[in-house]
Amino acid sequence: MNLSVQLPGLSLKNPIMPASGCFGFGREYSEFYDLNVLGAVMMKAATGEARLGNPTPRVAETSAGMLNAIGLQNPGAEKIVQTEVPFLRQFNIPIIANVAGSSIEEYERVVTVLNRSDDIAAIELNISCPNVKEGGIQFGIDPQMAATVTERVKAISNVPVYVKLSPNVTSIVAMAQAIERAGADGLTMINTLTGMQINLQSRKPVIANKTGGLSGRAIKPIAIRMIYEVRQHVDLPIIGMGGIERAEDVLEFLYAGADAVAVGTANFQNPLVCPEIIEQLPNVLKRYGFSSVKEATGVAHR
Amino acid sequence: MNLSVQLPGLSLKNPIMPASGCFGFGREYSEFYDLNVLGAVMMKAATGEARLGNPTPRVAETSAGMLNAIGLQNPGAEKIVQTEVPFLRQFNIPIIANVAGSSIEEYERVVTVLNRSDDIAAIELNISCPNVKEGGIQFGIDPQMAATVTERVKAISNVPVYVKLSPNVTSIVAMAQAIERAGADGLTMINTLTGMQINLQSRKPVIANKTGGLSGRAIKPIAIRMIYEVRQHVDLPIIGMGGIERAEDVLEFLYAGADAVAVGTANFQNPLVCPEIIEQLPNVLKRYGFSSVKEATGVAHR
Amino acid sequence: MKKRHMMTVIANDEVALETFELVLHNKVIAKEAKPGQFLHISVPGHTLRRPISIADVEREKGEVTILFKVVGSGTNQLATLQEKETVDVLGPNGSSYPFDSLQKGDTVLLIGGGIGVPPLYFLAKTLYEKEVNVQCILGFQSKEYVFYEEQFVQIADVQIVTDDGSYGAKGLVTDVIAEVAPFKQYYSCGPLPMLRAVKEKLANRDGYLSFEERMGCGVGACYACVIPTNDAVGYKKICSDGPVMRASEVNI
Amino acid sequence: MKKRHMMTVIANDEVALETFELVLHNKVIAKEAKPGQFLHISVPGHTLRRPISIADVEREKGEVTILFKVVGSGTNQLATLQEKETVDVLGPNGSSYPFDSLQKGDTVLLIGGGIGVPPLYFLAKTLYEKEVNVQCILGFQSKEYVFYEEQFVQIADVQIVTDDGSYGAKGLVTDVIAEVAPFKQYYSCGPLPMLRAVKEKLANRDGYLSFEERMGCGVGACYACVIPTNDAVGYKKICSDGPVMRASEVNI
Ligand SMILES: Cc1cc2nc3c(=O)[nH]c(=O)nc-3n(C[C@H](O)[C@H](O)[C@H](O)COP(=O)(O)OP(=O)(O)OC[C@H]3O[C@@H](n4cnc5c(N)ncnc54)[C@H](O)[C@@H]3O)c2cc1C
Ligand SMILES: Cc1cc2nc3c(=O)[nH]c(=O)nc-3n(C[C@H](O)[C@H](O)[C@H](O)COP(=O)(O)OP(=O)(O)OC[C@H]3O[C@@H](n4cnc5c(N)ncnc54)[C@H](O)[C@@H]3O)c2cc1C
Ligand SMILES: Cc1cc2nc3c(=O)[nH]c(=O)nc-3n(C[C@H](O)[C@H](O)[C@H](O)COP(=O)(O)O)c2cc1C
Ligand SMILES: Cc1cc2nc3c(=O)[nH]c(=O)nc-3n(C[C@H](O)[C@H](O)[C@H](O)COP(=O)(O)O)c2cc1C
Ligand code: FES
Ligand code: FES
Repeated sequence: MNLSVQLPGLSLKNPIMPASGCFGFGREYSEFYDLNVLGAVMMKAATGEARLGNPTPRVAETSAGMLNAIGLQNPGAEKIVQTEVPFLRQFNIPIIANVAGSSIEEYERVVTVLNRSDDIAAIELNISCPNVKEGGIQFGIDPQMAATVTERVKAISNVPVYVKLSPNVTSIVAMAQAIERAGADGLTMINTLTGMQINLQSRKPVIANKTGGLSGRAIKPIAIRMIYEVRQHVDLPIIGMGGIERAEDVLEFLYAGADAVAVGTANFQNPLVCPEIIEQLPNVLKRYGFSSVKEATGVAHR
Repeated sequence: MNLSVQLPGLSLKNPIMPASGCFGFGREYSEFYDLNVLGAVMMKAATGEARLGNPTPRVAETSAGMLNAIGLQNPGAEKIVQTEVPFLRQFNIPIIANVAGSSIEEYERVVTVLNRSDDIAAIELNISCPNVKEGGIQFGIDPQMAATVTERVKAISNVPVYVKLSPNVTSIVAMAQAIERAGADGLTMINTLTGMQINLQSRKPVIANKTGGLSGRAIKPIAIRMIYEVRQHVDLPIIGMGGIERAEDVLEFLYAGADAVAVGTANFQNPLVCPEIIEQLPNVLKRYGFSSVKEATGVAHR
Repeated sequence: MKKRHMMTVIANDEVALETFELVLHNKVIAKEAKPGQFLHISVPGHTLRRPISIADVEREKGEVTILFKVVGSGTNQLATLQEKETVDVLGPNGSSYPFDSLQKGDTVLLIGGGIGVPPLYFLAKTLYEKEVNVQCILGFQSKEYVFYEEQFVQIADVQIVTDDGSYGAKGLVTDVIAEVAPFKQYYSCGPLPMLRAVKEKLANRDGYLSFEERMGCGVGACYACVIPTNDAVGYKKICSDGPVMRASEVNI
Repeated sequence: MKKRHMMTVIANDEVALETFELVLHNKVIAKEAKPGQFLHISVPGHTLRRPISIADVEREKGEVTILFKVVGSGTNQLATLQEKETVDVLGPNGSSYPFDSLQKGDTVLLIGGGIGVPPLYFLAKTLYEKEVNVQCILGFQSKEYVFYEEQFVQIADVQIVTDDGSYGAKGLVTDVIAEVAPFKQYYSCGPLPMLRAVKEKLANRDGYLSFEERMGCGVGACYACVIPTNDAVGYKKICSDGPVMRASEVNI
């Protein structure tokens, strides 16, 4: 069974990788399994400077999902390149750096720092984090601004740039098309849907930031729909995510048009979810009549 | 315990009503309980002419939710006024007519027909059904078009007009504000989120229409967030919906800013869900320190 | 008033490959059920109920039997039910196979495919008690999937066909229709392609078909389960007007 | 490598109002667990695991005891666990109460509030075995919520306070701190306002606090559970750096 997938900058031995923000910089999960089994790894968001993120509580559980408002807490791009990338380099897997910021200049600053490392295979441009108030969200919901930040980052990045789409938009296709025209190498989708939970006792939102991003199984139908729609109008490769828990889910994402997938929230319930999916994927592909990942990609469009 | 709520055109003895499309015209559920216990009833969408709707399958189950693409099947406004409204009139509850269409003219035509009945307490303007392809969806995602159809319907309707918001938009507040300015009497929210499920065996979307609207518990955090946001910027009364299953859920919607609520998908699992919620609501209100529904409304904003 | 019923599991056995026979206790349903009707079964953790036909009743004992094939997460969960556990159901729902026009000594044909066979057993048993002669053609994928043959042979003439010929004749139910004795009426239940073939083959005969469709409410309120009809309205609801429809009225 | 552990339920009993004592079997965890650490427990049908402190271990028997209060749907479900059922856990997770510096004959103070009491029992027992003198102040809402008093009195000097005075002294744990014998170190676990009050009251003393926060991963990867600290980094993670922290290092 051929699980390999070739994408711009990413030679994946299988299409499974942990999603950004749900896997830190890999250290914790490397205590559960050898990260070498992964197709790639998506690091937690990097910003220009260290950020302390939002006040707590930062997470809440919902039906078949969860809300989070971490607020991009991270040690800053410099520190990540100095201490986290070297840790991940020991594994023989492509490292994808998730880049966030509050201004185009900050995005550029982060990419400039990341450029200094030879160990980053691709950039995931996070224009869609709904939990940062300073304006980061604006990039993700306006096609023109998304295009501008994509162009500026593309102009300086040493490695291919994947842009991460927010589902909190009226037209996901318009966003994807603007980003394609701006020269992106790929798309990753979807980020979380903005939601809220209110505690009946305290009478306040559970999450200190009030709103948080909804992830997990609950959002899978929305992710599938958006990937399906984008695949019909855009030629860029897509790394799909949103509620994946099992190898069968991976297949559904491939059918919809994803070339590879990322697993986020499911890591919390099962730290071994990625290696388990990788192990089961060949059987599931075979059961449904495929002899490679590539064969299953986009079949729902045929 | 005072459960009553007064809204434009609607004198509700309690804030619970079945949501449009999940309760037909009440006949089926009237075999399970006396509809008199309800706060009100929202009828299935009415269009200018009879519609046969979409091909089947029309529903799919998802994690903590479901997709539907019924496609506005209904016998047409005339028939509804002639045969369904008279049936519902026997109960002593306000009847809310859900109005859909593919053009402004069709919306007007439906309202003109409804005007002939004295038994309709309010109109719910369904500009947000994601399953009609002819353009109906356009009204729900563009503030200007939403405002136009609201104005035109307001101009001719004999009864207050509540506009039903689609969650498939970048800014729910912009939509609500445009509709408020256009003279609507209230808002109902949220309609379903567009989603898709793909059958691994057939390699095709499960729903014949390909996409369907996601409803049920999965979407509750999105509904709560949107109601909370709209409540901060708009003064219109809100009838909230999206994943309500229990009296505790009702309280969360009230906290977020809803004045009353509607129960949709939950009727399918439990035909008695509305009377059960109505029965439990006083205890739940009391447990959290309230002596009326009104007191609980909007408390998360205080 | 209709209500949600709690049914208690009496037995749950695998009677053929991936096929379970679940016997449930509830006096009201056992008393009211008619052949062709279904139960709309709640499966914990699932948004939608599962429609499953009633395969048999023991009215005195208050027992209702259903037979289901494990095809997904809902039926998978039903397969794990243990004696004494309870199941939340709506029902009996829907229309039934009409047979009031039949007399003692009349002959009928029942044509069932796979998991469409169960409601026909309830019908066969009912007709047998009316002393109507029942001929059955029952189609299955293969030998391992055959169930209830013994039960049927006690009350009917039975011909079994399998897709792969591993049991009975090889072929489709429609391949052997020509061989049956003259009959007054036919009744069928099975996958849509089979029903289409049956309807075509018996185009000039009076018969009833029972349909499957994905359901929302299961009681007629949501319009999920419509089927095109030849009348002025243009559709019927499988859950409430059906699942049993006269072959001539549907447009399939 | 770390792994998911399956633990088998040995017993599950309500030991005080809404408070359950769940005894689980797993040799690895029983062997490795240190006082202050927690189990991150999977509850079927829930997206997130529930962190619950280890309250006791019987290393030889391979038994691990946790005590939890039913406050929501997860703990409600845990309360229904029956003997022989299995529970999927990660653990033992997090930091533990340090006590290597303590000598036989030293005296310490343990201050627990409500559902913060359980980890202190494991600590008290461990220190008792080291022949350290343990004084405990344990606070509960009211009499019905008091648990493990008998267990504590066998190994420690215990003072119980309740919010309403229905058992022990009326008041807060901090109200009675002044009355205890001199101690070398203190250890506390309970709701944040209590920990704040304890830290303030014992500002000039060396002590350790154990914190609660809503968790995502429970292993240090998601940054859900941070707490501000006074060092250059500015935060620590409660699930992996904590839950036990030196009182002086946190900024609460
Ligand atoms: C009137 C009627 C009578 C039926 N009688 C029987 C019976 O006696 N024995 C039996 O084994 N099966 C019967 N079926 C089919 C049975 O309902 C499905 O096999 C079952 O719902 C599958 O559920 P699942 O969760 O295992 O499968 P999944 O594929 O996981 O189900 C997902 C969703 O699709 C629906 N679904 C999937 N397949 C079907 C189907 N064929 N028909 C309707 N809904 C479907 C499910 O109800 C659920 O909502 C009947 C269906 C209908 C409409
Ligand atoms: C390190 C640590 C040790 C703990 N030890 C114990 C213990 O020994 N005994 C005990 O009864 N409780 C303990 N708790 C609290 C316990 O985790 C919560 O009471 C429990 O998670 C509530 O789950 P629920 O589903 O019943 O409540 P819900 O309110 O329905 O839970 C909803 C979500 O909020 C989280 N949550 C709710 N309350 C808390 C809380 N106080 N702390 C952390 N997360 C919370 C839940 O984990 C879940 O993700 C501990 C918490 C932490 C962080
Ligand atoms: C706790 C948490 C933190 C996240 N942090 C980030 C982040 O830093 N950058 C980012 O692009 N996405 C972040 N995400 C979004 C995920 O990468 C992913 O797009 C989303 O959760 C949907 O996938 P899932 O349903 O598998 O979790 C985060 C998600 C969660 C749950
Ligand atoms: C089967 C089905 C049919 C629906 N039909 C309509 C409709 O005709 N008009 C409308 O405004 N909303 C319709 N809706 C949307 C519901 O009224 C409601 O807004 C939505 O389902 C969210 O609420 P819930 O999660 O409680 O179902 C339909 C929903 C379902 C599930
Ligand atoms: S399933 Fe709702 S009308 Fe048939
Ligand atoms: S819960 Fe994820 S870092 Fe602590």
